[in-house]
Amino acid sequence: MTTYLDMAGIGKSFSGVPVLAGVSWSLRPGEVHVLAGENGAGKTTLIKILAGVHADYEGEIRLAGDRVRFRNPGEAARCGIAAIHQDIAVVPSMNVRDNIFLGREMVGGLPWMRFRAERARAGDILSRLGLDLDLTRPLEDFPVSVRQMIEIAKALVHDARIIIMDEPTSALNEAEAGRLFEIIRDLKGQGCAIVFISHRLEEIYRIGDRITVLRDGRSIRTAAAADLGPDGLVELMVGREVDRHFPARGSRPGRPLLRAEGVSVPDPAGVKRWAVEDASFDLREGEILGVAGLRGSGNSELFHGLFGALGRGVRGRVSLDGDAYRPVSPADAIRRGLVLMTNDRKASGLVPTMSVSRNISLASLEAFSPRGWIRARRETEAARERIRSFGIKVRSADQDVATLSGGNQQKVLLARWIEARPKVLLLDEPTTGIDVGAKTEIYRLLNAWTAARKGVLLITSELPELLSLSDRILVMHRGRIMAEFDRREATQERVIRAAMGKEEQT
Amino acid sequence: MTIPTGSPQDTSLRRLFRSPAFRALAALLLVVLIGSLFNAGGAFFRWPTHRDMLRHISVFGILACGLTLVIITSGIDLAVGSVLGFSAVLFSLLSLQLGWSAWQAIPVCLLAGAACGLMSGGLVAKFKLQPFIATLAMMVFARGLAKWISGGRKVSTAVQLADGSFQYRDVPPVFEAIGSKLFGQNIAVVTLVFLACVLICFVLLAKLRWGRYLYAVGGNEEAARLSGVPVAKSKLLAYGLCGLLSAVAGICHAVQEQQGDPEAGTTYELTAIAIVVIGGTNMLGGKGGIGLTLIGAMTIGYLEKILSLNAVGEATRLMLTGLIIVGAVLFQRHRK
Amino acid sequence: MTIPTGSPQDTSLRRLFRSPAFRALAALLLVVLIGSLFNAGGAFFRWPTHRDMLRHISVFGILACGLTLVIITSGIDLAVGSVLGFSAVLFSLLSLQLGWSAWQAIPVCLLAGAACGLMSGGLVAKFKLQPFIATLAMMVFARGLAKWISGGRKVSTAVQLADGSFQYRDVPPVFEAIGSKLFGQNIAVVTLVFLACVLICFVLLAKLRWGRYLYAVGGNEEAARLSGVPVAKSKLLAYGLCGLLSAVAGICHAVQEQQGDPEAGTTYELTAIAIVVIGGTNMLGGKGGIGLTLIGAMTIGYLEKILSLNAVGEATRLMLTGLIIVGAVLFQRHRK
Amino acid sequence: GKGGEPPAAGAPKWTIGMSQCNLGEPWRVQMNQDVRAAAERHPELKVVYKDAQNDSLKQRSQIEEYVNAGVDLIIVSPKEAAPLTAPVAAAYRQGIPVIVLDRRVLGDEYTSFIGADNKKIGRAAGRWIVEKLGGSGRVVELKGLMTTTPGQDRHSGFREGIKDSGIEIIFEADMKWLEPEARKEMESALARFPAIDLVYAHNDPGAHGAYLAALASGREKGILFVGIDGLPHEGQVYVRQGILAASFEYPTGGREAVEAALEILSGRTVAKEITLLSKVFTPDNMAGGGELLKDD
Ligand SMILES: Nc1ncnc2c1ncn2[C@@H]1O[C@H](COP(=O)(O)OP(=O)(O)OP(=O)(O)O)[C@@H](O)[C@H]1O
Ligand SMILES: Nc1ncnc2c1ncn2[C@@H]1O[C@H](COP(=O)(O)OP(=O)(O)OP(=O)(O)O)[C@@H](O)[C@H]1O
Ligand SMILES: [Mg+2]
Ligand SMILES: [Mg+2]
Repeated sequence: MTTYLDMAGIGKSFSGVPVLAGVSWSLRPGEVHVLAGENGAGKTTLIKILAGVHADYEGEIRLAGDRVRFRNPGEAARCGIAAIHQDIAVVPSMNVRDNIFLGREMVGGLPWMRFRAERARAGDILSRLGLDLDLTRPLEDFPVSVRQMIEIAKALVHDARIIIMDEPTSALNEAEAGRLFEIIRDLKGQGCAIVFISHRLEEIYRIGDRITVLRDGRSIRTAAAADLGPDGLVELMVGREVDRHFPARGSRPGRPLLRAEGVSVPDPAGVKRWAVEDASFDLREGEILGVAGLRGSGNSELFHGLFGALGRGVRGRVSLDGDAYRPVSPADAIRRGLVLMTNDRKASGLVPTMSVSRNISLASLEAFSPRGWIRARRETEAARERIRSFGIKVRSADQDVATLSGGNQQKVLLARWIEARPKVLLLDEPTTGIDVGAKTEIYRLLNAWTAARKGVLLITSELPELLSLSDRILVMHRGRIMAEFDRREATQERVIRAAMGKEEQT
Repeated sequence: MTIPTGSPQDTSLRRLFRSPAFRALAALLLVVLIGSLFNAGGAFFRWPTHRDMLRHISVFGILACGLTLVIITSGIDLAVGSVLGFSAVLFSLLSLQLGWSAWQAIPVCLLAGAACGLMSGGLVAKFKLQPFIATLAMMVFARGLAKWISGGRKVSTAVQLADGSFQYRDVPPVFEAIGSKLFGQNIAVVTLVFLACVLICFVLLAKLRWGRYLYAVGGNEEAARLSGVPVAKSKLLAYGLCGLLSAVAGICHAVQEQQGDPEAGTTYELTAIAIVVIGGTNMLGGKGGIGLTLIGAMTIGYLEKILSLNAVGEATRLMLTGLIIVGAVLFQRHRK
Repeated sequence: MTIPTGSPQDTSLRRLFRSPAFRALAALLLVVLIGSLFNAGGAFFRWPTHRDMLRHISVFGILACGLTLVIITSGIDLAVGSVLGFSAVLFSLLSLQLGWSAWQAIPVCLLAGAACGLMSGGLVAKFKLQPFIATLAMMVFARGLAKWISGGRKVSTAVQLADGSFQYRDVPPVFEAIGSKLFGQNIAVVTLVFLACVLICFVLLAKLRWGRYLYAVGGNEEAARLSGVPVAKSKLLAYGLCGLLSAVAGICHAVQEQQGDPEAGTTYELTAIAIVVIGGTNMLGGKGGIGLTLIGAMTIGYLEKILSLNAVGEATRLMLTGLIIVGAVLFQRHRK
Repeated sequence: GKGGEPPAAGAPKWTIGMSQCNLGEPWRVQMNQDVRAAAERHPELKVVYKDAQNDSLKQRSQIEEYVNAGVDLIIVSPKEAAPLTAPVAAAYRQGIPVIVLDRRVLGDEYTSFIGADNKKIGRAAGRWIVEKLGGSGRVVELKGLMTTTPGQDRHSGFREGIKDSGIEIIFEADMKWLEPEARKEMESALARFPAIDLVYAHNDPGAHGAYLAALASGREKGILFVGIDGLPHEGQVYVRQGILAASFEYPTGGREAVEAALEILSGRTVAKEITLLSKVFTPDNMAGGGELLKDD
């Protein structure tokens, strides 16, 4: 079968450090080609070369037979290559419509922009994605999931022959991901080739036709998805056998750590309404309590509210480890052993101007600076230790965190919050963009913490993860807790139904 | 599954109240209110007062228009003041002393200004210099140019001859024309020029693709680049236009002073930036608009006018200015 | 894993070359090189030249130290110049005319300066005003204060009596002390004050927890807040210290002129910011350091010195300044 | 006063609008002081002060404001000749007498000009220096802002004064009227020239800055310092303290302006051109309050 795109002998290095070497692969029209590999394997770098982001690289790219070398994303786009980037490339200060058409504005004879046409087009693309947004609201008003959807919408306005999707589902929940896959099938139907990157194996096998495996910047093998089973794939990626089953949790929940009664949280977007209303639950020692919810469920607001990130506006009674607790500020929460890992590592997680070690120590600086003086050695020691235990792929502890791969950045954040030695962890999508091997590592860590009597509140849009990790599951809808399931009675169907606000049918 | 866009309480009215334009207007109203309280025996209520305020603020307003474009790309241009000086001198030199016609002199000055802007723009866009330092250098350089071509003296209708004696040329019509007032002396021509500049920038920012690029670059440069926005070109456009508008301001300045002063425009950049920011455009870029700048210009203009009408003493005037600026900005902050 | 951590090409040496400090030094070296080429008949090679350069730049350097702190939090303080003027006048008033002892006058001035800084800091941290506009207001306000307490005249040893006649006080010892030179006339005391300020800021930024907070706030304010960093307090610290250091600069300025000039420090903020930026600290915040500012101060200092040594004419001097600044910054950019 | 100004105590007969181009310079602060002092002695006068902050356009609108407010007389100390010519003429045509202080306007549509002659003072300074140095010597000239007429005149006048004498200008620099700048430039001069006889600065702060530089390098003894302006709390102090060898007064004309104003308002005519005499202050004549420059 004829290939539409060939990349041969691709090599790339950043300031002397090789990241890709001799990568070769090809893309056929109408196929979904999966790029698989560990965090830091070079997937993003590779597709960035294809998308014209990195202009200096070795090797050659052939598009429909003739050599091309893109100097900037604009050129790639003009050759029919659209990309959904891993760290979402939207402009938060701009409104939804302008973001969708950025770089592809609809203009008339004069260079006037045709707003009405754009509005109409945006309207039906968003409805294809099952979104109903106020097109004039700036994107910063919306959660990361909405931004992710907009990033997808941007790729759809191009009439592209090749669409690159770098972890497009990492911030999406099942329903939204499902809708994306339908769209992908339509695109295939139109003979459009899709490059798909994901760390979710079930997705890979759900839509992937062929798989190319990258390891340490080299293309290890390309095979039809059918010929390469999950276990084989993971072994190729990691280079060793990996047990992908969720480690068994032997948890005996103890006394309540965090108890919430009638907690209401104001909407962060400034609109006068409760994003969470009258939520009551308790989290016990050594327990993982899952909080399911679709977008707009306000589960993240619940976390923000409890953490004090939304200030003093939170109503209701909360008690933390026995004594009364009133959310006031993150600083206070952290001091009292309650930490939040948000689902938006770029906007509210990393400090991009700082090194890896300083990002790790940020939330626990007081421990490293008795009487205000920072003990630099102790700090780097601790950072190195975390880098080792989380298997973070860095050149040195004082490398700029911005130059890490997405998954590795995610691990840095986890390390930060563990370094803070909390009693209760609020984790919002902790495993976003983390590779299979590392995920199981993190599951083990979660078990270790709960075994150490810590409590975990967990949001994850990967239902299997949620079901198998959580001891109990709360399901939220439109800011209210709809249902609570024990781990034995919880099933995907029941959770989804509740999340969509439907009553249990008996 | 979708959730309804915006919630019931989020009516268009309350959104209007929260809109930047409305806040900026609130600040302006506050200042006007102060003016009608301290109206210097009714002087504040006579039209000439407002006409002169508009005339006086126009030059700064034109600079502010250019700066708005640059600031939206999250840049800054400190050179506007000295580019103003440079083109004021150049224009006077050409039209007063070399006797060029306006239709030759004006385009040349505009080009010269645009060139200055493009130079700083190039340093920012191509060589990735920080806007502050690049335009600071241009600020010093352009001032030097102004002094160099003028020989360090004001260029006026008084032309010094070889023997040191002075010969007085008469002022060319274009000076009268732009320097004059229209509609029965009721509005200064420079004010109309200012409004024209506002209109042009408005079209660019609100209606044209390149305007959207400026916002994108300022809002998230990397994202803009990944979306195929010509980042470098957009920056060049912003700085180039800013230089060009500075030249326009320079010409307006020269025709009003009827001479080209190489020191003209010193510290104007501060006032111009203040106008942009008090209007509500954000120095971090990606947000704001030219309408805000228009309002900001009037706010600052009335502020100065009121203090000067009431002949407030130097020290007091400065302190009041500081306080009122803060007051005005706080006032717009707390509009809810 | 086949990619060796820290591969051969990435030696500590090439990392040194890429370090900001090294780049800043490169720029400085370039300027010094120019100096030794145009050495004004060997004058550039005599120590007094360098001593005087250091003396002259010290006041600006002290301002730059404070600004470095603020800029690292991704803020800006335009008020440093007029706070300098205010405290210069205040100090002269207290010690020259009211005859306070240095140990009363100095603390009072420092407090006054810090208060000014805290005020702008409060507007930025608590009321969320844009740093530019908040400190612009403070800049105007402080200048007004300076003129108010001084009555618009220089405060010198000549005290005007009721009848308009003058009475002359003699200069108190503290003026001699700070105004003088040490180590056999080889280094000015103000220079030592400057170095002391550098040292203090270095300790804060490099060794103390609060210094780290400043970087975090500048790097990603929201992330810092969610990591328990006291954002508001950190900003207050930065602006407060900046004000305090401006007061230090003001005192140094007063003792050197042996008078308090209410106009003192006008436009100094520009030079000070230029020092910070040419050193390599980024206006966007989160990156930079006080060592860079020290180097930047010397770069600017030598630049001015060389031009003045060679008695370059005003126009040429300005144009050269612009060109050399760009040259120096480009030079550090392209160090690879 | 009609219109513009807030009502004043003792209901004065006439309101005078005074527009000062810039209160940044001590000399201009002094001018306002002199006007105020003189006006206080005449209760029938009320003076309103405005400061144009060194901006001709602003000063222009101030004149317009005074006209709109209908003051009885305008005293203006213009920043620039050209830009203020039109508004001054407009006021004059409307029958509002205008006294132009210190700097001129073009043409003759104003009531009276009062000012001293910078060129003349510069020349006098030059002659004085030639005499003082016995015909020859090495001189440093620290110039004021050379884009301003005072700077240009004090320069050219000085050069005429020292013409065909043995005086040699070994170093000249623009110190923009600012003391710190003057000190910086003087440091450079000191670094370059082992022997300097005299420093001629275009204003007293400049001379003082130069003195401080010399003092710092222990060379103040061998050098004479000459400045211009001779303000009571500035130049005169420096002379009295023996810092300056001479300071040439540049009179503000504040008092003279008020006197002329009274003449005009009470219907008498005054000369179109009133040139102020200026003094030179030296340590010897300080006691006698300086001596008038002999007219040439
Ligand atoms: N700008 C940069 N400077 C230096 N190194 C970089 C830069 N960008 C990426 N790298 C390095 O290149 C390697 C590959 O990064 P890349 O983002 O391609 O990995 P990835 O396969 O996308 O990982 P993930 O699955 O976590 O996204 C990583 O080791 C990363 O540290
Ligand atoms: N589809 C939507 N349309 C309009 N506003 C929305 C939408 N989705 C979320 N929002 C707004 O975004 C804010 C946060 O909502 P949400 O609780 O879903 O954030 P989140 O939990 O971080 O999202 P996610 O669960 O995808 O991470 C709320 O103010 C909500 O009104
Ligand atoms: Mg990636
Ligand atoms: Mg959520």
